[in-house]
Amino acid sequence: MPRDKSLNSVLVLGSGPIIIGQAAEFDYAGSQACQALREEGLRVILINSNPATIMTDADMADRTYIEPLNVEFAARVIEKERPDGLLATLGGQTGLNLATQLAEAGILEKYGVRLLGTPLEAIRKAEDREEFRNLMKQIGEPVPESWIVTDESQLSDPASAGIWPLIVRPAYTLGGTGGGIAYNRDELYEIAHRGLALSMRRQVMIERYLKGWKEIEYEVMRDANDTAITVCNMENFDPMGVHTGDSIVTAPSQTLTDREYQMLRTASLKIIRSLGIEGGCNVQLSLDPKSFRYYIIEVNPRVSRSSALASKATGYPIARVAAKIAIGMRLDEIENAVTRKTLACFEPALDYCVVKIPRWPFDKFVGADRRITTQMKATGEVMAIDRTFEGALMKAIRSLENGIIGLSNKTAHLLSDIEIEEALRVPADERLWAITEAFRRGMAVEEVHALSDIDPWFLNKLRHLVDIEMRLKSNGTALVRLASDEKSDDLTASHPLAVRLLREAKFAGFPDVTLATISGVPELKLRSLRNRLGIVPVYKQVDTCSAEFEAATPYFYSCYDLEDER
Amino acid sequence: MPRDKSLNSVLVLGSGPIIIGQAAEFDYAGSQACQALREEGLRVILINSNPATIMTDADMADRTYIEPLNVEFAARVIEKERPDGLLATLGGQTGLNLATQLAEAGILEKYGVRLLGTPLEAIRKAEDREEFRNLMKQIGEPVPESWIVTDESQLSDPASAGIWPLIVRPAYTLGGTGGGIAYNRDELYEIAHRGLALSMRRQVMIERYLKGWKEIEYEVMRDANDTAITVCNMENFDPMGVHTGDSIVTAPSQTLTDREYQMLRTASLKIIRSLGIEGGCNVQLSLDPKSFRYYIIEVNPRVSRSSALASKATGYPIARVAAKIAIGMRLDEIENAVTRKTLACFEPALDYCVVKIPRWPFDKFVGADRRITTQMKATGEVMAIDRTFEGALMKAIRSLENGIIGLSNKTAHLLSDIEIEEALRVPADERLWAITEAFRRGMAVEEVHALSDIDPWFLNKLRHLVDIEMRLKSNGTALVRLASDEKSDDLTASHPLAVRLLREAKFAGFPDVTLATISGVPELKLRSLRNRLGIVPVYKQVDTCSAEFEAATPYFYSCYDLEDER
Amino acid sequence: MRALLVFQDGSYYVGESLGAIGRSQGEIVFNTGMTGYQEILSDPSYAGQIVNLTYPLIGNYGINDDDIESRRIQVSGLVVHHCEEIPSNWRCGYSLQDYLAKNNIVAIKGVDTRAITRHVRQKGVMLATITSDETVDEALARLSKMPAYETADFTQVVTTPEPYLWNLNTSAPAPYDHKSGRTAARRIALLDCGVKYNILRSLAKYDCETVVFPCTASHSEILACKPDGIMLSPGPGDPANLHPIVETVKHLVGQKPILGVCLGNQILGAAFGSKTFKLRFGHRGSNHPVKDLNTGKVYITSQNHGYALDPDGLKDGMEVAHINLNDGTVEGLRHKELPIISIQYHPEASPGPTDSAYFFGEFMGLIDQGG
Amino acid sequence: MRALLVFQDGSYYVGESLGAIGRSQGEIVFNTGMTGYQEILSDPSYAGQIVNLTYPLIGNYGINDDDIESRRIQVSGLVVHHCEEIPSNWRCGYSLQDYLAKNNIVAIKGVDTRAITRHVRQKGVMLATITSDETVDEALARLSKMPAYETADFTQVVTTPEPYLWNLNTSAPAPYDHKSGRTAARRIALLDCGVKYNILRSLAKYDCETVVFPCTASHSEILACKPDGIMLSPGPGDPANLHPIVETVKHLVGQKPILGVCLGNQILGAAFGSKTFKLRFGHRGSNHPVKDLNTGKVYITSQNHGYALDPDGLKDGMEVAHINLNDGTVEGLRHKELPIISIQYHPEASPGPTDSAYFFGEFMGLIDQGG
Repeated sequence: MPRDKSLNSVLVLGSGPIIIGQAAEFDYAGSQACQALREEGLRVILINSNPATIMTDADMADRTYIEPLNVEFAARVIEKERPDGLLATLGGQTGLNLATQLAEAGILEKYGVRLLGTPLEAIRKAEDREEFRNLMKQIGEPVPESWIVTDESQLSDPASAGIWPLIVRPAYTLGGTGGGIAYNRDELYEIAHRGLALSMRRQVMIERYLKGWKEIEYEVMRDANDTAITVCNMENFDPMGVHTGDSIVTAPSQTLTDREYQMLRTASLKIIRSLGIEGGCNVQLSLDPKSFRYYIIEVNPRVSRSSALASKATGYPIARVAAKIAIGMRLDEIENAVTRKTLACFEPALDYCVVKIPRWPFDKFVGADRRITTQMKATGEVMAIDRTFEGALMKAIRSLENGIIGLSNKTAHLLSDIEIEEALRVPADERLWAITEAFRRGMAVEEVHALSDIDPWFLNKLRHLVDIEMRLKSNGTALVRLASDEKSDDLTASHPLAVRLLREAKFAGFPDVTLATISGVPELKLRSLRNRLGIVPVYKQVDTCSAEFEAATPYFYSCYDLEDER
Repeated sequence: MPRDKSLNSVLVLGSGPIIIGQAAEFDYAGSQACQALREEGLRVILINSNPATIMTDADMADRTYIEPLNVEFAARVIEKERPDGLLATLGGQTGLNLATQLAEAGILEKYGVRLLGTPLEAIRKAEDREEFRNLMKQIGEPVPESWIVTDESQLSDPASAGIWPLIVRPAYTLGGTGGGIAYNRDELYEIAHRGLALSMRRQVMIERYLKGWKEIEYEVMRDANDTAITVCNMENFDPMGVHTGDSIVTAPSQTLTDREYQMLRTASLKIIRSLGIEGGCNVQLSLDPKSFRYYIIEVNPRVSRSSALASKATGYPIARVAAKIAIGMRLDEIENAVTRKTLACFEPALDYCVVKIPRWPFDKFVGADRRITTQMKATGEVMAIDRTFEGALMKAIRSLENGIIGLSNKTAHLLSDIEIEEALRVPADERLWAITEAFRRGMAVEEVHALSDIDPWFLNKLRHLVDIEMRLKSNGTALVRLASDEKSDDLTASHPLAVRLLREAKFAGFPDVTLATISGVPELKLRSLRNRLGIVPVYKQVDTCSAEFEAATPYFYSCYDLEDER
Repeated sequence: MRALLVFQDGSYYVGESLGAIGRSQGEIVFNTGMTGYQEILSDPSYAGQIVNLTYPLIGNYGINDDDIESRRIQVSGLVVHHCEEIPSNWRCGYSLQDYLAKNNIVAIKGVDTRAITRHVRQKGVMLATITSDETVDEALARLSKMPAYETADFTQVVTTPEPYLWNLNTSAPAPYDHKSGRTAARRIALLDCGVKYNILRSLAKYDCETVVFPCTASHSEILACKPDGIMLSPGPGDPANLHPIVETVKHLVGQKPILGVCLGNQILGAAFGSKTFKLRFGHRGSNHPVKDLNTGKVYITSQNHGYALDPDGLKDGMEVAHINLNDGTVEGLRHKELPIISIQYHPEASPGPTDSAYFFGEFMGLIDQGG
Repeated sequence: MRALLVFQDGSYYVGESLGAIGRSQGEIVFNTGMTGYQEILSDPSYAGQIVNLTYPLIGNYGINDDDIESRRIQVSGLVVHHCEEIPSNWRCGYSLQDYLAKNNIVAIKGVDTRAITRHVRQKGVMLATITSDETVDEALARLSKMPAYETADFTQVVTTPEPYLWNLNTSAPAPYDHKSGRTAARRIALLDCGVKYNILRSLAKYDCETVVFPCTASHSEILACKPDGIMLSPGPGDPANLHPIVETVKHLVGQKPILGVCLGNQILGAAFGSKTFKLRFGHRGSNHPVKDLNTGKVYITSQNHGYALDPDGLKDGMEVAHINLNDGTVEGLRHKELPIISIQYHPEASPGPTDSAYFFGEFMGLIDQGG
């Protein structure tokens, strides 16, 4: 179905000021939406209060209102502009809340404004804890068991459910103090007793504690014709317990078999369908690393920070497509903006590995608690793409611009063995470098896994990097000899092991400056050696389709591989 | 001179991850630049590592590289793409640093890449403390006197300079501890003695302390033909000592006479000329509130966060114009994108008042130090526009989306009188509401000024708002009577004072919800009363020229005034 | 150990030997799925082919005992960018390289799989070889003597030698005794041109027992098992070589409800007058959009085929029911009157999306209506 | 107290009385400068005009004793959006409303100054009145009897009654004794059609003493002071009314280096054969870009004029040297041979940017070369 011809003008809600947990991704999404709607001939009216965005640029919308994002101001704009539709699912929580309030206040009805995209009902269902749990039960998708307890007598329910461990969280305490993890009935009663006493409203929440479970996300899209696709899945390096915005994340998932991948994909599509979402949606799932059991953790019934990451990781313009869906277009009527030959109705196939690392503001908030938990603390993030996880990770680290260029930060080597163990156990911003330090000190992957619950696959990759580092250190002389060999016609033949080590290090993303420091070969000499050996990077295209089709959009990353595509 | 025809392709450097003090403004600036360059027929190549931005959208540049922003990766891209020019002044400090490193590493020379826009020499001059001080001395622009002292014997220089107070800062201490303000010779020796002992390198920096001086900024632009203009000036609500990114800011300046305004404008233009900047530049000046004395505090030789604010405050697209200047165009050859009839070579005339308020992350960093000082802590900002300062301020507060909708936050009323005084004296994120609370408790403007050094003009505006609040409180009955008067033909005639108060409150930006709470008139009734009285907002256009010319770009704000422009 | 991947057209790639040492040859194709290498390896439709996997990190989760789609590894060879030596997954039994070595599959790693994909995209599929003991010229000489992929009938290679039974109680082929009674609500007779076990598992979930017949079975042998429905399986090779099977199917038409999948779709098409043509580089992956022309709905499908039906020749009431949104090729047929449906893609998934599993349900509907 | 601003075309705006109670009338114009209201009030070129200030917050820094540009408030009336009652500035002597009241200026506040600006932009400047004791109709009737702005010669109103002297030592007019000796390096004779003090201050900074002559002074009176250069000041009104002054200037041409500013530019133009025409809404503000045709450089200038020179009639070696980038009108002249230069904008700024202060330096150069 082509776009709804009864729509002539659309009000787009911006996302307001940038706060922790909500950065430029909504600016990105909103701007893409404005462009997508105008492309379809619609008149776009925009409200936003943030000056430091491209969205409030004068030529982004047909009319821009610099106003607070609240009911009073939005109602006025609606009264004046009489838009036919309202697009609220691209401005983050701010836009969504405002749309809900406008509907509840009767403004949308009064002025005949249709909420485009996902219906409010769906948003409410996704966001209200109880409604969401009920819906999941209806469609047979599991949510972690949980109880709200206001009296010790009610503890028999969770105690007898046979679910261990349980996490106990007192409600309404300052900073969430007084909770804990109960591994058995006695501990449950003890912690809950303490928690009830601490809670200002004598209330504790008890929930299955998914310790060490994998955290997986799916970015899904659906149109009004019920066609639904997944744009991208992502796997968190950090297991459950760390907000996905504070996690190191890979796309696509790395440790899931096809069966696990498809099981969670199917669940995600079932959810987007059951909610009736028209547009984009983010589903967060938790998967037992030891069985097929999984739980639905959270659903964001809108374009989110993860969607922005998924868009850039795959080349698939989620916000753009979501905007077109919102005006009635179907996925199979929207062009794939990258290939320009296929349609938006497909699932991107990646032939590279994406690593995202969050950027935290602890350099500015020196005294702040650097532990990362379920409330996001990062201000920004970097993404890197490579043909290997190691390469992408090393590039992402260098992109952080925080002075760390590789496997060592400034503090991990100063920690005692006991402190290292603690740093592995308690997630904080620089855990990555505690892990590399642990491997340097000879800790086994199993030991690090036992402390951190991080999947051994990721840990093996880190240990591989540390292995290379250590081999480089012990082969300094060999590398100097190699770099100084001016006579040999065939360096690979005369120094096979040294060349192989150098190649391995570059493929794994070791920067020349690090290689130089470790090996003692000056950086410039190292570079010319690499050129002689042909160990030079090439560029590959991000094309949404693993080269199956020719792509029109030139979006590149570097890697150490054979063919340069430009 | 039209754009340099020898340029065919330009490499644009993005700004990397979002960190505190560097939000989406560089995404905005960089995207504008990409568009501006492509508009002129140039091929744009982009490097950035941040997925959560519109800049890394596939259709922003002709080629996008998702890579770390460092010499190694940029050099590779340069080697492959062979751009004719490099634009680095729109990606914040990241882009600027990288350009400098590329030049120093000889990469630009090797591949014949011209650094477009501001020469590196100018950047170095602006950023190197000593070079900058020397240049300012050469051109006769004052910088605050300062000394670096490594031995107590050197204290005689600052002691005998007759400048008081002096701020003493020990170098290389953790968190800057051990400094202080010296009001006389004895205090100087005492603090410096302590500071030298605390400094790891036995070094203290002593500088004229500009306590209570006004902080004023000018956004200036210059082209290669030496035509230079100021796009906007801004005045900080918070006097010297608070980072401008953490200050409440108004545009244009409010308390400067034309003579002061022009004096600082002339100084700013002199500086941009002396540095030889080609593009945008931000000059921060400090003005004695009691004389014509001023000091140059800092120069950002590039588009900055302030530039983004200035762009949105004036409608003048600084980044776009800076990009065009960088490729050789002159200010009088670039179209004014707002009027589309005049040129970029003019100075915007505002006929409204802009208020920016920073958005801090203290809701997420509960334990963090909420004092705001010279190191920026805000993550985002909101901007509001109105025909009065009061209206703009009240709108900006509502845009913060932090639960505060007017003159009261959640804590100020709980503070003791002594704590209020402290909250006025020590700048922190919610000082604004400590001020309104102080006025509620009967503090005089002079007293608040004495504690806070905030200009009485701003304080009087806040007191005006509190006055209205108090009058509303004591006129609840009258307002209820007015709202319930269904018979009167002419409400203004029968309730002249109540109507005037209501009008004054709305003009000053009081939200209906606040009026309802204070007066006891239900919000809906109040709204219908306003409609009967014709106290309804209108929309006015931001047009860069105070209505002197017709504007093509529809960029609006609401206000309580006569004419609606749409 | 150094290994070479040499193409018929003379291009070659240098990598490292993976799995068994030696030589393998076949038609080189690529698959763009990001997961499912184990299922791909054991998919009979890849018989005679060297599969190049576009996702660069392969072997991450190792190999397990469950996700196997036939009785052996079916691909001729495998090409990967990186093979993970230390897999991580709770079901993992062995690493990919051990599995390949144990099963004597000659594979190659450390090559630019994206470059290979682009080459195949541009030049089309062709014969290639993986070799660890030849020069390029030697390998080319050997390739030049190899018969073309189209000349072989791979269904004969992959089909079951004897009929067997699969029901809910089995997770592997069970002996079929034509005298034994039914164990499920429906009995399906499946003509095995290269069936994947997940088809049998899927049918079992719909309360069907399946009798799997060799592709050489006659229509009377098949009908003798008194099936409620007949299924034509996927399989490898050029459909044009399968004249006898087409003839068998012609005899089955009108007898029972028929479901054709993949090669089964093409065989049905042939039985109704259509011809097939070779695609330049086929459809192999987990992300192909297919539109149901009846409902307008689009499904993301798992695909693996190198040939497509030419819809022009279709006759006797057969019509196109599904098309591929990428290239418009035929993806499914439906008979206007008879209970015959078929799709070119994989309702059994494994690997790939399970969106089309409903298609088995449609077949059940036809059976239950007709029966 | 309620006040009205009534336009000749019948449109009107309701506001509050500001300054004196009563009535004021004149041609309504707008100024877009964001600072400088005190300088504007005392600029003689606004004689006969009601000035609408587009910046909405006026009076913020009050009024001081220094930033005054002539011996009295010159505007007929003032229109502001908001007038700050509690100004804040270290030099502030009194608030704007007190200053207006004390000086008996009838002004209005609380009106939509942007709407007024838009009205003037669209309809052009016209007569208007501020009144606090009439109905709209009464005010309109009174306006209809008022003579048009063009009919009055405001230079006669604003010019100095007697010659006076200004040098570095004075910050106000000092008595001029034609016998007294020079006190500075150069002596400038200035024909006062409505000079701003900052012109005199600026000249003094260039080591000039200035003898300011009434605009009725004859060329011989002027030359009698033995000036090194002659300056033609800015001033109010329609240049077409100033025939006698133009004649005086014709006699001065060739005698001494001449600098014309604003009205002085137009008078010079008239002396060289050009005519003036009225601009729809003039140039008044601090942000007008002017291009020096010789150097290509652009300057941001302070402007205040309602008429422009028609360059077509220019003769006898006079040529256009500067143009306005917004509308292309003439912004300056230069004689090809004689030391005569003039600009339509304000090198003395006050209010506005000081970018053009260099122009006084150019004049000094002409004087020093010629003398």
